[in-house]
Amino acid sequence: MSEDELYREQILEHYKRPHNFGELTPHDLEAFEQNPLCGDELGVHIQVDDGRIADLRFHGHGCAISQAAASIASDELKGMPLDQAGSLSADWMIDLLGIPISPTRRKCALLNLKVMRRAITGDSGWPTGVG
Amino acid sequence: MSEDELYREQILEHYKRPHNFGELTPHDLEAFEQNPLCGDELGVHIQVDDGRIADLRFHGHGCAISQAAASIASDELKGMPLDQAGSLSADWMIDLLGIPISPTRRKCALLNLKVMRRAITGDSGWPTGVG
Amino acid sequence: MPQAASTRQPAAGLAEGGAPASLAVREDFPILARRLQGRPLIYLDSASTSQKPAVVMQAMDEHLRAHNANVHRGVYALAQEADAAYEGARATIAGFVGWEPESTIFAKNVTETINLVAYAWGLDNLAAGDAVLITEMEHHANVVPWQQICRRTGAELRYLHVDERGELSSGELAQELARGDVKLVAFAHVSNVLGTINPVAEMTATIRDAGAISVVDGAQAVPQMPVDVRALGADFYAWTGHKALGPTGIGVLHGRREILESMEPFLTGGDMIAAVDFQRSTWNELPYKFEAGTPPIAEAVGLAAAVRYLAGLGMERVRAHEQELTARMLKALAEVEGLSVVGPPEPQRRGGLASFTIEGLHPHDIAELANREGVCVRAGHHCAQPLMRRLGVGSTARASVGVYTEPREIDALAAALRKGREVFGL
Amino acid sequence: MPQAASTRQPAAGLAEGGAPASLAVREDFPILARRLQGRPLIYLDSASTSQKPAVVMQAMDEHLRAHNANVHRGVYALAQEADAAYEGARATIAGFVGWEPESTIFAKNVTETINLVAYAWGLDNLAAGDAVLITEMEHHANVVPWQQICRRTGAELRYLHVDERGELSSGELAQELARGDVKLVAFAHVSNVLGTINPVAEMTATIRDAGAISVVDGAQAVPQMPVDVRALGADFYAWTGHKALGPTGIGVLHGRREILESMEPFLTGGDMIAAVDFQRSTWNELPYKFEAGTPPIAEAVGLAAAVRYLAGLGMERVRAHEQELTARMLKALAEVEGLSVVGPPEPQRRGGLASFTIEGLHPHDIAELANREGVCVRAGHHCAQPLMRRLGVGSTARASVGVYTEPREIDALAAALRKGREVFGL
Ligand SMILES: Cc1ncc(COP(=O)(O)O)c(C=O)c1O
Ligand SMILES: Cc1ncc(COP(=O)(O)O)c(C=O)c1O
Repeated sequence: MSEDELYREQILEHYKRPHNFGELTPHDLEAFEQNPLCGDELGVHIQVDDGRIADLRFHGHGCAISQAAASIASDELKGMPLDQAGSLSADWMIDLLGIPISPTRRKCALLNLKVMRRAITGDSGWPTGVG
Repeated sequence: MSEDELYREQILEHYKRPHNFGELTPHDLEAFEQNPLCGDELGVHIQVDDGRIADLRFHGHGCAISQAAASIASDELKGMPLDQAGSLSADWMIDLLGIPISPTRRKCALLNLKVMRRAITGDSGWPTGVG
Repeated sequence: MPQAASTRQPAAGLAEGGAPASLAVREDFPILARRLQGRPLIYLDSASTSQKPAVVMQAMDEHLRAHNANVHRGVYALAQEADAAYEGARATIAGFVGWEPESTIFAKNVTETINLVAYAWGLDNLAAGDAVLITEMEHHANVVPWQQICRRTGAELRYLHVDERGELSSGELAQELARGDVKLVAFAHVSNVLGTINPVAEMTATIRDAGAISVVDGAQAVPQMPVDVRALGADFYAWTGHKALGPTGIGVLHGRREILESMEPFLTGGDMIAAVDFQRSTWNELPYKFEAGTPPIAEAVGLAAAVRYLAGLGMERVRAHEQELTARMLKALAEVEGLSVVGPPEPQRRGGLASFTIEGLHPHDIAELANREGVCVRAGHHCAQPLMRRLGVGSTARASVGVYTEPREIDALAAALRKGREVFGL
Repeated sequence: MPQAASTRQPAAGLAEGGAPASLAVREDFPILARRLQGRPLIYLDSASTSQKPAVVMQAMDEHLRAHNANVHRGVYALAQEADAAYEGARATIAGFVGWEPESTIFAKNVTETINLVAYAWGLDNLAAGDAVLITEMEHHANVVPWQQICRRTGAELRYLHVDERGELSSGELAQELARGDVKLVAFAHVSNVLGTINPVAEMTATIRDAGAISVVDGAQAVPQMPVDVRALGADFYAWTGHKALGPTGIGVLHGRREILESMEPFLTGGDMIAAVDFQRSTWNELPYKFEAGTPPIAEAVGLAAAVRYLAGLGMERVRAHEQELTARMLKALAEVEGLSVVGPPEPQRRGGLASFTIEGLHPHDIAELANREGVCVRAGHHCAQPLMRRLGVGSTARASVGVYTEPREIDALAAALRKGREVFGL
């Protein structure tokens, strides 16, 4: 792959200045996950209003892929019905990122989805399709 | 090796009609050993008189090599000072047998020495040189 | 990348009955071209360890020469190739016996896998008042771990008896379970001494109905007959690579996911953790939770090549071949004077082996005398001392066949035994 | 029979200081001829697993093609060849680190060997009121087994601290021992993250004087420096084949005979017993008592070829080479902007690796960016999460060298890191 495919401008932009990062007090839902392969950590705080995600914040540390994925996803998640957000697929996330992801980096790209899911449904497994 | 080297007449003779096989009641010393590789078992009863082996009997079951070795050795052991009998070397036994012994069959050939040693000295290790 | 599967479909030689008496695969096994003491190698000890087809050595060699890296942690391309090779091997091996990769665990041999269940399930689920039930025909690998865990936990170890045909009785299993204290039953799919094929599906159903866990030792079954772990209904099914045409250094455990998830890990260390803090750790998902440290990577790749080779032959054909040879062996042995075979008389009720004794010839001497004719047979207790005691023998000789065994090799065994009797003047 | 040792004595390239900057052995390692994504492979992940010289694959291949049989039980000639190969390998491997074969035990990896000591020694010798002492720089393989055994026995797990140089303090070891409750101390010979070489002989003497047992994890030491287990004075010394140019599937434990003899076995089953009765068993002599089931036979043969190869190079030369490269690496990395290396600054106080972070570049991205230039480095917690916590980082990137590493590969790493910073606009 050529250099700019994976680390293209938009990804690096989100990595350096992530959207919706930080904490939310008070919040209605929260979860925290680690990627066992690298020790990266991501947490989420969610405020719920009328069955929808009214606001959310991610926190933690990770690589460009996991941070950019969380940042990009966060823009989409605001306003989304909870049940929809809780069942988003791996493909949804990968498509949204729009970059080629190797098998090893898939877990980075999907870490935020895993955290989201755990916050909403209590399910701590990887989103299906994580391989 | 040619056939009759290992299973020569004398070996088969001792195997079929072993000397000093059976039990001795009463006896002064006794021991019992198994060859962990094949489950063969050999026991010995010894009567002691004035620091010497006055009489002894082997019992148990085993292959031609282990039985013949016990039989041949038993003739030599009678009358031997206990301390000498307890420290006989592997080479002594192999020489006495007078046949070529492969590494695997060495434990068969030396089983009777191991039992003897345990009866006399309490040592249950294989005679040195067993490899 | 793993070697491509052998697509070769060897023609089967047809024996009298139309069954494949030879699978005509000898040239796939380099060792069979060897001569020992000037005689061709006649290898009748496959139940102890199988010989390996060249595709297995090639797959391992190719892996180590071109794709070697550690697994599960590398970002770089070479590490991703190693991951793909190792996890691809797991999928192939699990699929070969109809199980899912996620609950297929690699260990170093089948012995380790049974220890895994004994320690990791047993330490937390057994206590005084409980019982573990095994059978008199078990290999030490399926005896001693249960003795030890019963000692540590205070549970009782009981045995199902072997009848004079060398078989278990389903009535006795039901009776034992009816006592209400049995928490786990462990037994062999195929006995490595008697050859007996146990009715696994029937037994696991009875065990499950009684609320107990079943552990099946498939070491002798997977190499020689079609095995569908799901259809067999076992909670744990274990086997070993080196008997199934694969390399040493790898064993396989298939486990029911819910049970594996409920268990504490066994070996701990790298790769099997989710997070390690100073005082406590959490565990990785299945199957990794049970694979501590660097796994047998090249060995998994080699075993995958072996099962692809077996699948290429077709396990139905392999079974037919072994049954045909077993029939021939039972017949040939019966004609040797003073010889008695243990285990069921019907070839279709047994795996490809025969254990026997000869009046006046100790098994060690039988093996030595056979070796003079180039015939490799095993002598001893075959790691089944409780069974030897039950059979009232110290040891037996055992001849066992593999996919590469030819009818003439059976005949050579019988001839060697006759000659051996003569040496001993019998 | 095992392959003959490589007698080739490669000429060493001479670096500025006269030290062997290259051992000129690249052509012995087939994988190094590979190109990945059009670029030559620059393998800087030897601390994770080493690449293998062709003699290792050849030895395994040759063993499986010509001498394969199960060990320890066969009367026939082929089985005796297998025995000789396996026990010959044990003697070679034990001799390589100056230990005796009888108390040199093979397992599947170093992780299993530490679990062996933790379970088999720990279950019977630890209780509430006792303490196990490890260090903050341990690999999970030398952390989690002690957590688990302390949980099961009620013993306390304590840590020796790592100072800002990445080293232990001998004062703290003495203090901890003076508390009188420490029964066992486990620590790495060489840290897989910091590179720190611990003063093993001094530490084991202190530990022995305090009446405690020492367990040394030599996984990173044996591949890269002369190791004399007797001189080091450890009660247990463990290492792993795949990092020492050998195959996967084999680990080695050297233990003090009296302690091994006093212990219950760990894994139980075939080969490790003296006699098995229905309810109890007795154990075989050392080392077999601790080797249950079919051992990693071909793997032992492969590892013996690996250590013969290393011995042929000369471990003093190997150490000089790695030190030279480490010096070069520390210098080259220091010149990359925003980069910090962890561990002792002096090359002579460390093994052949450097773990580092770069401001604004996550280690995963460092590894990904290096991979684009064909450079293989590892990123993550390196199975040392407690240490990561202590260092206050989530993860690091790590570059590590082997006997085949060339100075130009170090330079390629530095160039790749500079290029990576540019990609990220740093
Ligand atoms: C210091 C140290 N100890 C233990 C291990 C574990 O080795 P293995 O995975 O071969 O058991 C490693 C390597 O991963 C290591 O670097
Ligand atoms: C029925 C059975 N179970 C277990 C084993 C032990 O296998 P391994 O030595 O590979 O652990 C064997 C073979 O020796 C066997 O025949």
